Amino acid sequence: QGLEKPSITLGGGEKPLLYYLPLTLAERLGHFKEQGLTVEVQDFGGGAKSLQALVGGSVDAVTGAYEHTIRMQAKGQDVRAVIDLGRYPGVVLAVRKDKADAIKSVADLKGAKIGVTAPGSSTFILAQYLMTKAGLDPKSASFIGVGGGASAVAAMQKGEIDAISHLEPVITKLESLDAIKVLVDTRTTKGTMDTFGASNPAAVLYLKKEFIDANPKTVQALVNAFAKTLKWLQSATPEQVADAVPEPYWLGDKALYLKALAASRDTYSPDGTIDPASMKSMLDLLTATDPQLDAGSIDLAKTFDGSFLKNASVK
Amino acid sequence: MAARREPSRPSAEPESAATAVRLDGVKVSFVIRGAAVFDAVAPTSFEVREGEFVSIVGPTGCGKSTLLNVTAGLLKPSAGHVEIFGERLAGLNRKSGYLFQQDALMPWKTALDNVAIALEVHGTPRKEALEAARGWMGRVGLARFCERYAHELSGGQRKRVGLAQVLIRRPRILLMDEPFGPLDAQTRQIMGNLLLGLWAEDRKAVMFVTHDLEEAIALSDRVVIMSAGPDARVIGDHPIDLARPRDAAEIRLDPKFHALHKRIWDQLREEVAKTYEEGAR
Amino acid sequence: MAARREPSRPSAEPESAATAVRLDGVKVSFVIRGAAVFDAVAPTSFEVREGEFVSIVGPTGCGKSTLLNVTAGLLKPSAGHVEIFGERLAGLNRKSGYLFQQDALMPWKTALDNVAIALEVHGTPRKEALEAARGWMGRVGLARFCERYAHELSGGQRKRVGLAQVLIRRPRILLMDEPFGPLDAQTRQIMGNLLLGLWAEDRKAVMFVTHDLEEAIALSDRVVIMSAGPDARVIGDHPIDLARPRDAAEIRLDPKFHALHKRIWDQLREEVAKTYEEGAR
Amino acid sequence: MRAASLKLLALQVLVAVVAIGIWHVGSSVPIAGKYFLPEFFFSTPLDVFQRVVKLFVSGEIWRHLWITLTETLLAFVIGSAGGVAIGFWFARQPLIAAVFDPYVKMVNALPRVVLAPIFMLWLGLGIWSKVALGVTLVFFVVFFNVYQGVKEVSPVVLSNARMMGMTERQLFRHVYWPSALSWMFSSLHTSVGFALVGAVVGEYLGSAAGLGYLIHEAEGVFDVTGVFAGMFILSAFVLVIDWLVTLVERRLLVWRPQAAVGQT
Amino acid sequence: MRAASLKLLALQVLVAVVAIGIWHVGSSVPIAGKYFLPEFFFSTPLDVFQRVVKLFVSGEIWRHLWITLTETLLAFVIGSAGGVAIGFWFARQPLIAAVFDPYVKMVNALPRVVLAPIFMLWLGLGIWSKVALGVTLVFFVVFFNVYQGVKEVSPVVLSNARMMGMTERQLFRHVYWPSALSWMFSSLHTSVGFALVGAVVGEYLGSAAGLGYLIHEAEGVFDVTGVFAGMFILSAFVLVIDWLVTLVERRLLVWRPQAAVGQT
Ligand SMILES: Nc1ncnc2c1ncn2[C@@H]1O[C@H](COP(=O)(O)OP(=O)(O)OP(=O)(O)O)[C@@H](O)[C@H]1O
Ligand SMILES: Nc1ncnc2c1ncn2[C@@H]1O[C@H](COP(=O)(O)OP(=O)(O)OP(=O)(O)O)[C@@H](O)[C@H]1O
Ligand SMILES: [Mg+2]
Ligand SMILES: [Mg+2]
Repeated sequence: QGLEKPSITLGGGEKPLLYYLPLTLAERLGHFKEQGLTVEVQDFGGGAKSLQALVGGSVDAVTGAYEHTIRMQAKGQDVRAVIDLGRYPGVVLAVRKDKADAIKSVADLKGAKIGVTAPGSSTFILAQYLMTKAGLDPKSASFIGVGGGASAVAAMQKGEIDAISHLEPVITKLESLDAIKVLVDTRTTKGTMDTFGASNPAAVLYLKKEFIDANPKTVQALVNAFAKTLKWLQSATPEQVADAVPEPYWLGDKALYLKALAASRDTYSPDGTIDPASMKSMLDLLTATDPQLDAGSIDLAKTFDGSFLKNASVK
Repeated sequence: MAARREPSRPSAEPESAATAVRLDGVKVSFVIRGAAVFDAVAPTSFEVREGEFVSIVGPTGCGKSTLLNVTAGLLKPSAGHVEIFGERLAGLNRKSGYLFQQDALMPWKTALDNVAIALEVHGTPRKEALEAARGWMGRVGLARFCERYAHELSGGQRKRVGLAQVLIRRPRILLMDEPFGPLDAQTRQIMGNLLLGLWAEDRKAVMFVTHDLEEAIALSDRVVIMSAGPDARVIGDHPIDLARPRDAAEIRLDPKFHALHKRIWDQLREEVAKTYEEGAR
Repeated sequence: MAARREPSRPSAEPESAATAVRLDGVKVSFVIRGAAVFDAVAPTSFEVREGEFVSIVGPTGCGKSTLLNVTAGLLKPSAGHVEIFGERLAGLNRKSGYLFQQDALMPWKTALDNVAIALEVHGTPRKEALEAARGWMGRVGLARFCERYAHELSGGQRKRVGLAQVLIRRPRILLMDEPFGPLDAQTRQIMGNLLLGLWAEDRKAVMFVTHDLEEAIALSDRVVIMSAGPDARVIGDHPIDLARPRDAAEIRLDPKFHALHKRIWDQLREEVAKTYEEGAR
Repeated sequence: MRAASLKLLALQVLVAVVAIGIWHVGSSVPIAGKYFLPEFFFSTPLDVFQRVVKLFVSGEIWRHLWITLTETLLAFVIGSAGGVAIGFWFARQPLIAAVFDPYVKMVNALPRVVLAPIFMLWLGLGIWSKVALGVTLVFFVVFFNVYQGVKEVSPVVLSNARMMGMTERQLFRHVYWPSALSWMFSSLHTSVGFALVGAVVGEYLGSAAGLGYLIHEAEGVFDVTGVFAGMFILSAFVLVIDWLVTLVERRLLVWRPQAAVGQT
Repeated sequence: MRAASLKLLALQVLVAVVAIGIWHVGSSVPIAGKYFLPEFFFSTPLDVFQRVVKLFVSGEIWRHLWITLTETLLAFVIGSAGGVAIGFWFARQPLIAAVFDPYVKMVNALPRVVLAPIFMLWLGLGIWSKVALGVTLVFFVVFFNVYQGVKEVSPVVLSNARMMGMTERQLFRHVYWPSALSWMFSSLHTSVGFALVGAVVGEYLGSAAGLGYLIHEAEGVFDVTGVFAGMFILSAFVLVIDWLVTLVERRLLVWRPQAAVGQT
């Protein structure tokens, strides 16, 4: 029905990660095609790189962290989320099994070596936030970038780090190896509420304001597709999900994958909206960990554009 | 090679021909790795007229190659200057061909290509250049060695390829540094006659360095003797008034030849003895 | 250098001395880039006895250097074999010193170090080696050039450093390829006498390649003439029965010297003419 | 010749067999209770082999291979052409070389991973940003070698050529170029590998296809077998390019004396 | 001499000024409505300069610099020592060289980014895994050059040395080594940069400190100024190492004829 730009390029981090599951599903279930969209997904080394690609103009839309929209506002870039995909960060803070006795809560992390995916990333920020909340100076622990995938597992197995702040599937893998004890789990509603007192949007679909203004129909089609995916996800069983994604995503072990799916089930947003409380909780998180960010200058209303979601064909 | 016009100096000198090469107070000092200075050649002046064949002899290490390098424009003198056909030399001396004392063939070209390139450089089409080069390879006795690379030739063969490479261009000034060194006596004479024949055709100016005094006398119009270095000077300048055309072998039987030889040799011997003593000190 | 024991061959030959070098049917063919074969040296046999000074002369490119390379063990003959003091040579000939036709100094060492290293290699302490090297630099007339690198020396000076480098080791067999080529006549004689003096002391076996027939006669016990290549052979073997000790300069005045010279020269001339014709064909 | 090259092949196969043997044992036989090469990190040779076969049989690999090949070749060609050109230019213009010397070295020290976003900004997401990454690796290796190679030209040969009357262009063609060739080829052997590394890293950091993409995708889901299969294909593939370089090298360097080393 | 080097310095400064000028204009003056070097990707020279000053003034940088320096130097030293040793060994053992040749080239083609997890597994998160990454870059550059350098030894000089009775060890010390030196130094100039790149990429992929960590952290929060400040410090710093290499080179290569090129 006359899309301005029927074929678009969409950036993502590492697609096989559960964080990006809605994207994979939307693609695999044909929801984009239904909307008359041809979507080419570009895989970048990390969320930051996809954002850079968006700003640079090489991709049209990104599935990435909601916090990016806030940071970009501070940098004078108008980037807006149009639909929420993951309402909880999905980050887990855990300690090594043999340290579990010494480190019982976040407050004991003083002097610990904490593995994060990368310095500056969401896992890094969350760990710092938790420490600040517990009354610790984040500088009192050392943060080590351990990367994603196998190197993170290796770092924990080799005892190079005492604690880890990481995402799926590393956490499930480590749990299945019985290597860690979870302290804070933001994959679940309870964990997130305990931590932030509200939900804390993670993965969203965001685009440049100019693009939204110039291509409203295209954006609407995108939102429609994702909204349908979210709805499907609410009712699908883990088996159905597993069958819908490409086999290589199964971590070489379907049981492990199902376990990880089940654990992250709650993180996927049921409706795609972001309420002001969640926005605030994200801003708090950022200002708590990045003193350079000036909370006063941020207009949270400009980070999320819910109008497309309201018009979405699927509710 | 345009005709030179320079008002201040008449193009025909009293002695019938123009000066092809003039060294004017040329002094060469080498700085040894930024420290000591070695005065190889003391201020030296001499001339080679157009069409003149001058040999330079002198004890080993006296500065013969150095003087040729200066004349070729490859080495800047520490003092004095060089004039080529009356023009002050700055940069390379493009009017001369230089046969180096060391091997200087391009190892990545065959012998034939090494000779042909000397023409190609000046615009001769490749086919023609190869044709001419083949002729020259024959003249220096190497027709069968055209396709060899330098490392597949004997020392004497390499030298002869070098000779062909220089002669094929027919430069107006020829600088030759021991061109016949690694050749046997007979080949030397054949090559000497080749050179003389060529020279007779268009009367180049030749500066010819050799250790073989007989050869020097047999070929030249003048033999210049240099003293032992350091601070080498020209200490003798002997005109050779033997009749032309000459045959490099037969001329040695001439009694005049012997007289000349004896006279020059006596002077030379003294010089060499001096070098040796200096060096051993 | 242990005394050789080999029962099948008596260590003292009828002719008073043992054989130092024996080439037995040595043939050398070069394969030119995997294609054509060039037969440089036809099967050749000859001997150099201990204490014998043999000169090899022949037209340029006939295979003199090639024969020395074979004797040194640097080149494997295509047929035949080499015996050194009765032992069949496999690999390098470690009993001989070789002065190459080309420059072979290590450019990264000073002249003095180049000479000293020849002793150091065999275990002489550095200080002692330098001492000895200094002496030798003096003997070849280069005492003042000890600290120079190769590119800072003249052609003749480099050759003399090479000479000192070979002689300082006092090898039992000396292979010399045109050692006095780039030297003036007088220096040649001085070096010739140096070599003769040394040779007289401990009677090495010497294989001496030169283009100067007078020099060959003046220095040697035997002059071997090679024919023009390809398929070069030994075509003459002239014993030189001039009295010893000799002076390289004075001996040339001996009437016997002239007779020898004429005889050998006539044979040689013919050969050279042949090479030249062959090559030009 | 025949027998010698058979023997060589046999030895090469032997090395491969030993290496795979160690890998197999390390990943499947515990030594003192620990795996020397845990399967989780190293997979097993058999699995990798099966995966490689599967990739080829399913035909999935061809598209990726083709993209990576294109990127590698472009990076190699552009990088070495640039390195050769600038190397020669600098060697012939000592002042320019001296002026730019520190900057060239500074640029060479920039981590390519950090440059990737900038290349994407300028060159987009297509193959060109990957090519650019490869070029930045190849260029410097070739550049430094060509620069040095030109300076190593024999002074006598050079003087002779200049006396012959060669112009700067002719000197380049007949003297500098052939003389620097062995330096250049030495650097090309290194840079073939680097061109591929550049392309793959580029894909790894952002792309939708190519071997680097495959490897990256496999890495995120602990599919070591996939990672190793990708790396194996990658390196098999560089051998082919290197072999082509060697062919050209042999052709261009016929004039060299053979077996200068180790000849007895 | 004095005047010449002053002029050189002036020209070098000029180049820097021009480059910074372009950067400044590109990032702050829109051309046809678009910034040629958008601030989001390139920051501005002034900001970067201020950040560098701040990093040094606050003293925060020293610890990171020290770690990266250690890693770089270790990678450089180990990589080049290995490259030299194996390069010589291969050059002297043609059979071994022929057998391992394809494997060396295969390994050279492995993307280092992919190897990082394996190095971390073996060597931990400390400096050694970064050193290993640097070594894999440095080694190959040096190796290929030394290998070729040994083969380029003048055959006459070699024969002469062998006739002198040199043992293999002595040949190495007096002939191969000095002869391969200029090849080696050429590769060292490239590999100084690569050692640093290896260290930084290693830090980038997993570490607790170092310049790479700083850059990565800055990148994570879109702090381009921080990224550029890090890169600037990095490359300033490689100049210092390279300068040291050049000093050694000058010392070891005194024997070379000066100004073989461009001499008139
Ligand atoms: N680059 C240099 N640095 C220092 N000294 C040099 C250099 N080149 C030549 N010399 C010295 O200058 C003197 C003259 O050298 P030159 O090569 O001109 O001698 P020559 O007369 O050609 O000797 P030969 O007959 O042995 O070739 C020699 O003593 C030599 O040592
Ligand atoms: N590597 C090689 N490949 C092919 N042919 C060669 C090779 N080396 C030498 N030759 C040929 O073998 C013949 C003998 O060469 P050699 O160097 O022994 O001559 P020579 O007697 O020493 O000559 P000169 O007096 O000129 O030094 C020559 O014709 C030469 O062209
Ligand atoms: Mg000379
Ligand atoms: Mg010879």
